[in-house]
Amino acid sequence: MVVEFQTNVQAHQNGQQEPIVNDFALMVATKNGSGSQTSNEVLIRSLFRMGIPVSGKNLFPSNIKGLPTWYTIRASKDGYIARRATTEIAVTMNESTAAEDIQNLPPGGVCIIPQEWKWGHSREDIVYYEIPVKETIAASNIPSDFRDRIANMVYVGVCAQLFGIPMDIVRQALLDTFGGKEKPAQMNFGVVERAFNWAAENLVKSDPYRFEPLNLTAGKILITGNEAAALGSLFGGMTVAAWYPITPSTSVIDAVLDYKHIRRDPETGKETVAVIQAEDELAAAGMIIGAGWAGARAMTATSGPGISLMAEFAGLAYFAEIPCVIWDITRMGPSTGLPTRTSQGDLLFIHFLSHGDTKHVVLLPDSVAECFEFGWRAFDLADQLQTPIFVMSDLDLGMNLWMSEPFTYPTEPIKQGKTLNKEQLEAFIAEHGEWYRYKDYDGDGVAYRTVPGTDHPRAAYFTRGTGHNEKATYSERGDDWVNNLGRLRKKLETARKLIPQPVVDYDASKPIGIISYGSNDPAVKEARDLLAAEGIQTNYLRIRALPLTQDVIDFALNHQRVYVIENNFDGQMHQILRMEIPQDTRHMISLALGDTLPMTAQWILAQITRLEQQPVQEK
Amino acid sequence: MVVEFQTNVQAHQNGQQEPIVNDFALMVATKNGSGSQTSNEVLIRSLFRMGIPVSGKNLFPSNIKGLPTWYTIRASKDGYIARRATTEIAVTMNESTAAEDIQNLPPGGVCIIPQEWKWGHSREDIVYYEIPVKETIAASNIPSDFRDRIANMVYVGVCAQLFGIPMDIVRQALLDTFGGKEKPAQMNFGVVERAFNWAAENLVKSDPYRFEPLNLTAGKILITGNEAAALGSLFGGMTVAAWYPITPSTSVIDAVLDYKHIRRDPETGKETVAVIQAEDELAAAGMIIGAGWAGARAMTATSGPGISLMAEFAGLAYFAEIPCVIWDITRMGPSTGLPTRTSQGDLLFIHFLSHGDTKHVVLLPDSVAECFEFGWRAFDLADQLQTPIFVMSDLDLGMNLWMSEPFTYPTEPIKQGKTLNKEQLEAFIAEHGEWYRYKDYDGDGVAYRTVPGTDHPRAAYFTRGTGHNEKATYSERGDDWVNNLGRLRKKLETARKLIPQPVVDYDASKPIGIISYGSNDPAVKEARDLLAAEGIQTNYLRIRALPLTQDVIDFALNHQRVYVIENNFDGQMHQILRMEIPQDTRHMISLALGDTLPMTAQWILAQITRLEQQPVQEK
Amino acid sequence: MPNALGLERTDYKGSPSTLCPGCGHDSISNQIISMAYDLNLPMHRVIKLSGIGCSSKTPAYFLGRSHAFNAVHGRMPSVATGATIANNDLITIAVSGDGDTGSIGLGQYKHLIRRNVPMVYIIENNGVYGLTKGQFSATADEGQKLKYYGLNELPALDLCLEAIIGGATFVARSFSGDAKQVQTLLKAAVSHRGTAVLDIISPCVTFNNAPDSNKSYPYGKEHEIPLHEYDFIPVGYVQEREEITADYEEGQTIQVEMHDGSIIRLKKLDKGHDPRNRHQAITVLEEAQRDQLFLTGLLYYEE
Amino acid sequence: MPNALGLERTDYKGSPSTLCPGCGHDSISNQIISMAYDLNLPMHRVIKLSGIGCSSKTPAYFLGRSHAFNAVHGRMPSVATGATIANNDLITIAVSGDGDTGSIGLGQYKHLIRRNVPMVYIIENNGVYGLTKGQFSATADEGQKLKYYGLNELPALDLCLEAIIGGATFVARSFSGDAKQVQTLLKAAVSHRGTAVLDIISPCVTFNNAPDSNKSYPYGKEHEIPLHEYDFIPVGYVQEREEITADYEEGQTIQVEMHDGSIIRLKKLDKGHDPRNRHQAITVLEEAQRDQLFLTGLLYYEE
Ligand SMILES: Cc1ncc(C[n+]2csc(CCOP(=O)(O)OP(=O)(O)O)c2C)c(N)n1
Ligand SMILES: Cc1ncc(C[n+]2csc(CCOP(=O)(O)OP(=O)(O)O)c2C)c(N)n1
Ligand code: SF4
Ligand code: SF4
Ligand SMILES: [Mg+2]
Ligand SMILES: [Mg+2]
Repeated sequence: MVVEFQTNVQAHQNGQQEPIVNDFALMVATKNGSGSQTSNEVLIRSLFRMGIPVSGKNLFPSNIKGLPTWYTIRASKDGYIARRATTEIAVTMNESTAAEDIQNLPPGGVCIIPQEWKWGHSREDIVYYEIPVKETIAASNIPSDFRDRIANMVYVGVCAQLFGIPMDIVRQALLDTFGGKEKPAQMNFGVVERAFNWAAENLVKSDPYRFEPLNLTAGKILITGNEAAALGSLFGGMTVAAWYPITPSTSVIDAVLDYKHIRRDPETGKETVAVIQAEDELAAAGMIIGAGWAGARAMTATSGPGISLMAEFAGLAYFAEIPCVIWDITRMGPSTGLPTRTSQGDLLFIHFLSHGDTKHVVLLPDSVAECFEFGWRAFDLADQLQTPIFVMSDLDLGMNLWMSEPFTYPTEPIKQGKTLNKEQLEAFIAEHGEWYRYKDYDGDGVAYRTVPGTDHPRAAYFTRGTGHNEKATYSERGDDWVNNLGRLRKKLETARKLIPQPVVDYDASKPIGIISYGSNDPAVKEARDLLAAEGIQTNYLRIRALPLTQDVIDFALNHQRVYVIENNFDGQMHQILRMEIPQDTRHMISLALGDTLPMTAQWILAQITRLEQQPVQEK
Repeated sequence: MVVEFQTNVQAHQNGQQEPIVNDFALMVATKNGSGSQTSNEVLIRSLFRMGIPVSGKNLFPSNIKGLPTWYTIRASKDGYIARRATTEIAVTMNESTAAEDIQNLPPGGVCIIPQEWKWGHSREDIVYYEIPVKETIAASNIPSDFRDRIANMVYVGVCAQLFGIPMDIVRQALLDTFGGKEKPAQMNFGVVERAFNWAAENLVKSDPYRFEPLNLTAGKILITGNEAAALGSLFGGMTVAAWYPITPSTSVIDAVLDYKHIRRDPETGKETVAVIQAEDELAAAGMIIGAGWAGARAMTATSGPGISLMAEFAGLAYFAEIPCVIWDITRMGPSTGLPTRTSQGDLLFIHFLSHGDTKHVVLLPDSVAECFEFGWRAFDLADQLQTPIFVMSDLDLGMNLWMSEPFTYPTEPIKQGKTLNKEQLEAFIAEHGEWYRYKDYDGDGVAYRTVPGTDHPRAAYFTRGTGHNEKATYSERGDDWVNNLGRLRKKLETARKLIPQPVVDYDASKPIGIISYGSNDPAVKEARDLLAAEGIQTNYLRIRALPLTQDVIDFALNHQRVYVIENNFDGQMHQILRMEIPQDTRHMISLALGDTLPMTAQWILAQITRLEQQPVQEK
Repeated sequence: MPNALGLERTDYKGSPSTLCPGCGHDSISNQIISMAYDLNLPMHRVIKLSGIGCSSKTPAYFLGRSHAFNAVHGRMPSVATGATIANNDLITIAVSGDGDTGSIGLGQYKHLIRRNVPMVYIIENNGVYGLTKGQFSATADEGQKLKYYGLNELPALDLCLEAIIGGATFVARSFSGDAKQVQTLLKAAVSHRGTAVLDIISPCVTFNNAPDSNKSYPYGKEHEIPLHEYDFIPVGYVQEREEITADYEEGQTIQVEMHDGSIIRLKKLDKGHDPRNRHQAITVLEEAQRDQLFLTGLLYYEE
Repeated sequence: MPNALGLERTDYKGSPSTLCPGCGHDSISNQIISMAYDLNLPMHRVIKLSGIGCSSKTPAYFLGRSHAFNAVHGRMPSVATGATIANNDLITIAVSGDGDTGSIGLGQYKHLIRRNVPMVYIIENNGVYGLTKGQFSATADEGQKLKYYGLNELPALDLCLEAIIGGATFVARSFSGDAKQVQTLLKAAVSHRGTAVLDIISPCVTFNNAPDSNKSYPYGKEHEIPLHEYDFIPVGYVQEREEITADYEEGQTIQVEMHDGSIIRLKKLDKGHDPRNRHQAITVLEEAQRDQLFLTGLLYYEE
């Protein structure tokens, strides 16, 4: 952090106001239920329209109205979109947290606060702007019902004036936000403009922060990971989604409901996607397993507690070899934990989910683009491997707005895997003189399946979670059991080849490696630049799926020192790496944050510089 | 195996019949539902009464009547009680498996088979005795209703004659088996005696196998692990048991029902132990958590599928810090798997049970004696650590009869842990000026709790699975979260000190170490003798609980080669060891059986000799 | 004689049963076979789903050419829901037990019914957990005694009443030994468009053994007495039994003796009962509950 | 004025509520406070248990000196069962929601009732999942529409009817805004020896918002029209609301307008109803279901 704020601090200290342009963060503190999300979205969309790389983080409570909420908007001319621990500007609209919010401002920071609070200027080293929220609303003649819900537009106008967002841009952003609806956009804009003008007349700009147009967002989109996941699933041919509401996964299914019309049957115009709200997560899991068994592409989305409830069914799908897709939008656990805080804490549990010898494939998207890609790819993998595929996203990736290149739609045709229709079954039997459901004909551990409805006298087989032989008949014979588990292990080896391979940036000359995964990516990338600036050169491998592949292990071994960066408390990926690497791994250090917030470059920077200075020992 | 049967084989080959005394195994093949378990128990109890170390393994199907069942009885003058892969004597009472049963006999083996089948003598190298089962029953005049259920007594009589079990001993054993009831014992004995005499007159003993009285069982008891667990729990002061039936754990609760009278209130004579049959395992877990929270010592017993269903509640108990005890009598999984076959396959899953950052204490009893000891100790640990304690036994240990020294009853008073009653709370507040439920006053990560009903205005606190601070109030603050999880980690360190420490047999001169746990112990011990005979000296460490302690890690590092022996498919303890050992562990080799049957010394012997011959590489 | 699809009745069989001789469940499997044969069901369009239990094993014993899914204990309704919704061309036959449906599965059972997903849902109801050797299930009669588990002090759940209250559109009860009635109801159920609940009393010949049951039959008791003092049952011993059958008329009430001498009373609904009247269905079931008898027949349906 | 234990009513309070202003749940918490104060309940002997949901948060808002356990979603009944059985000296107050009890928790709810474990079991029933922002629960009215989740095509579960059929020994229904009635019923429930079910209709002022609900109130609709075209709701915006109250006589039927203009109809049972008559209780509940109104009062109990 020191590193990063020197400039501002100096700027402030020697009184000279050399401007800070498109490289600072603004935080809005409100109470939830006040609808501030809309105002914040307008601000984000405005900057996005100005061509400034931007990212937003919504820190909201597990509650419906009245508890503290913080929304951080970061503008970065360098295109950094990770969370930043410190924000230079605080719009404090929540009296109960104002004191602490102001305390957290760095020297040279800015505080925008309602006049009516008559808040004392407790700090010398920051700039205060007091704004007339109530007045402005009262003045703008809008129906009383709407005054309350529109109040937050005041700070939008003030910020626009202070930091330089053109009014026409805000107008556009308002229309974006209200889906083109003129009337509400108009009503809100009225308030924004009034505040904008008030600020022009009454405020003396005395801070260095400025937004200026760039063209770095052209052609890009702003979307949440959960929407991307839903779209990806629909493009992947999903026809059944079963779910039970749980934060932060609910918006995945909300998006499926919003977009499922794109899958209407062109001829009949009939819906082809069934969305079932189950009575709980056990039922949701059972439903997608039933659907997957019957030949549909079926998905559920949940979070930690739901994953725990799906444990028994996960084992059934694994052992009976039924394709289906389970999204875990992780939140902070154990137990109910913090439903509105982010974490990567389910990794280890998912990988080994269910009793007995089980090991699952887990995909780890790092961005909204990968949420989309893994959305459809997961179904291909599920069919190719005839097993449940888990996709672990998280609250930060899933619920926040992210800037992204437009999604590249699947070009390859859907991969059905080894599913035999009537004719194929006929041909198969002709060739092999037999067809046994669980026999490994190809030596890859994946057998051939049929689905119900296949009009062939020999198509049927008996699916069960109990011990079975190649012919899918019940067997208590030890040799049958061992043979079957041996094949499942082989299948896992096949999985290592099919799953998304790690993304590696490697240069033999660099002695330090960073391993990470998922939504940590932006923070890691930014941290690498900061480290480089400090003279610490690093390689980087991003794991995109479990089970681990050889490349990961080689990378871990080919460095003097490796930092495994993740956002849980126990360093779960670090533990999995240890499991899979028999060699000495004392040089592989776990950097596990797990402080309920998204990963930051500053934290990584601080950790690694510290550890690189002192002689390394086991953490 | 080679090793072991040479003697018999030679004996047979050079035709000379040097007797084999008290060192062979007998297998009875029947259909389940025929009641043969009683006859087999009579045989075992007879040998036990003769003073011969004996062990029995019941291999039964997941079915009620008509499917193959095998019961093996091993007599060992050297006191080996592990399962033996091969049995010299086969009593084949199940026509559908007879062919295979006979095939599996070693050269020099014995086959006892019903006359009426007119079974051909397919093998030259074994001895056949054909016995008149139907006739014998018909001849002995007993009511028709009883003929069928008594038929199996015929082979008891024949075996007694052939291998030398005195009739008065059988009589006693019958009384033991029928709990002293004269009439049924009498009726059965009639048949046994008749068969005994028939064999004397009609069979020519032409095999070398003999039982002869010893005095190696004096003062010992015969009991199953599940009964021992129930007794231990009752001695541990359990007052609430909630359960849902599932093989092979059902007999734990059956035994609680049988023995709970020993806990009747001496004054009132009232029952003090409540046993609730829940509607499923989720409910069973919820009930013991509620009971533990309210101050009772509460336990449930289940198996794999039940553990999966308890995942969410396990996380709640862990995070809300509620003492309770969960027995997992493991069976073969994944999924429903093989409910009547043994395995140690739940280890990894239990250790990390539930989403988020969780890690549980798991006790690993190796014998009926430890089932009893851990039965009560688990409650002390649960109270001392305020966390759920898992005890992982298995089908083999739980459901088979084991010979054991009489149990040593807990001498220390019950350890309540840091539970404050009214007076103690008063004193505590007097001393500290406060009492916060989740504050770490002692630096061991364990806080002080109160239970409902404590008549003190400040005794109450709010228990939740959501994020909380030291005062047990809801908190979404990152620092509160990190602080709390940090304490839970510290608690785990405290656990390492309190849990049962490993049993080690170490001699610095030996380059090879064996690590194992649970019911593998008898096989490992026998294997070490066999290995020693082969000139392979080994050290042995038996893990008795998770999390792992430093001793285990040191042991693993202090050998040229370490074999981790366990009865699951994936080598789960080996994986856990890897996780906890950062150093090079390529010398630590996983020997994971997982073939649905109990561990044998022969398998260990074969694996280790093979690996010690060839240059070792990663398995 | 081949049916319209040119299939013999034997073509509709499955693999040989491994249940106890005389188990009521096997009789039900036989009726499913006959129903499918009579109705010319195309087996490739039929799916068979079940939970875990002796009853749930039975899909292996009928319609060998249909896909089957033996899922997990008590949660089959969700699996059946998913499969049926995935391909609405399928004919779904779900088989469960009273433990599977009434104890662990009660929640899923009720929600399945609420969704009214089209399928035949058969409960093979014996009041005990057969496969785990005879614990009480949620449908065990209050006051019943079992050799090992003693007295049941909890009221029995009536799964038909539960279904009707929960919004079921087809609810019937029968007795496994009443081939004719089971047949008829199965055929009606298959043609119903919605969840068709069939609660079939199906005695467990092995574990429903209550020699001193408070409902036991005088004669039964007496003729046991002489041998009583000898009486012993070897561990795990299961006696060979004859299937219990019952053939009786509409409106008639009969007493059926169980193998342990205890009895149950069955009353067959007659023309007087209008199955489209929800209120009447509820009322007669309540009365039957009070009179400790089982009403058999089509209790309720809604087009 | 201190009660017999020398405690003021304020001593029976908990921490301040964090629910939406006007939420029916808060009214219920207030009645629990008054009840405990009036009956001189010793707080150290009271335990409060709940699942997960807005409703399940409320134990934090009353009886601050009693031990409380906010367990997991839908499985609180088992936790309450264990705690109550562990120490039968305790007075158990269980609070749940319609999703917590009727959706995920239906199985445990029914089995709790079957065991008749002594406790007051309160369902704060708003027909939606409040805490997860307004999905339909299993008690949502058939045909109801919600802004986001559209039309509910499934029949509503009647948790009182479910309780009675399941063997409950005390079943009552009320409305959160009817302080007097909630009071009376709470007091009766606490003194009942067995599971006392209180299903309290408790409107969600935030998510039970169906401007075009098919049950909506003419007047309500009209006076909305003028602003309709402007109408917008910022993401996550929650309007300040007044608590909805209802004071009416036995036998009377009233219409209560919800904040979104839709209405519900309440009918208060009168002397004519004999709560010891199980059959009558079932019948009146069925009729009420047909007439789309909620019967309030003590529906059924059994000494
Ligand atoms: C999760 C889980 N818990 C427990 C079991 C053990 N189990 C198998 S079948 C069964 C009860 C079966 O009873 P029911 O459904 O009535 O079938 P029945 O055998 O009586 O026909 C139980 C408890 C299991 N298989 N899975
Ligand atoms: C296992 C699990 N699944 C889902 C959730 C998410 N969740 C929290 S509360 C809730 C519904 C609450 O609805 P209700 O019980 O009616 O309470 P209300 O908020 O309406 O008062 C859900 C689905 C959870 N906490 N746990
Ligand atoms: S145990 Fe009972 S239910 Fe199971 S097969 Fe035997 S008779 Fe049937
Ligand atoms: S969302 Fe609804 S139920 Fe939750 S607190 Fe607000 S009004 Fe009450
Ligand atoms: Mg049953
Ligand atoms: Mg609700």
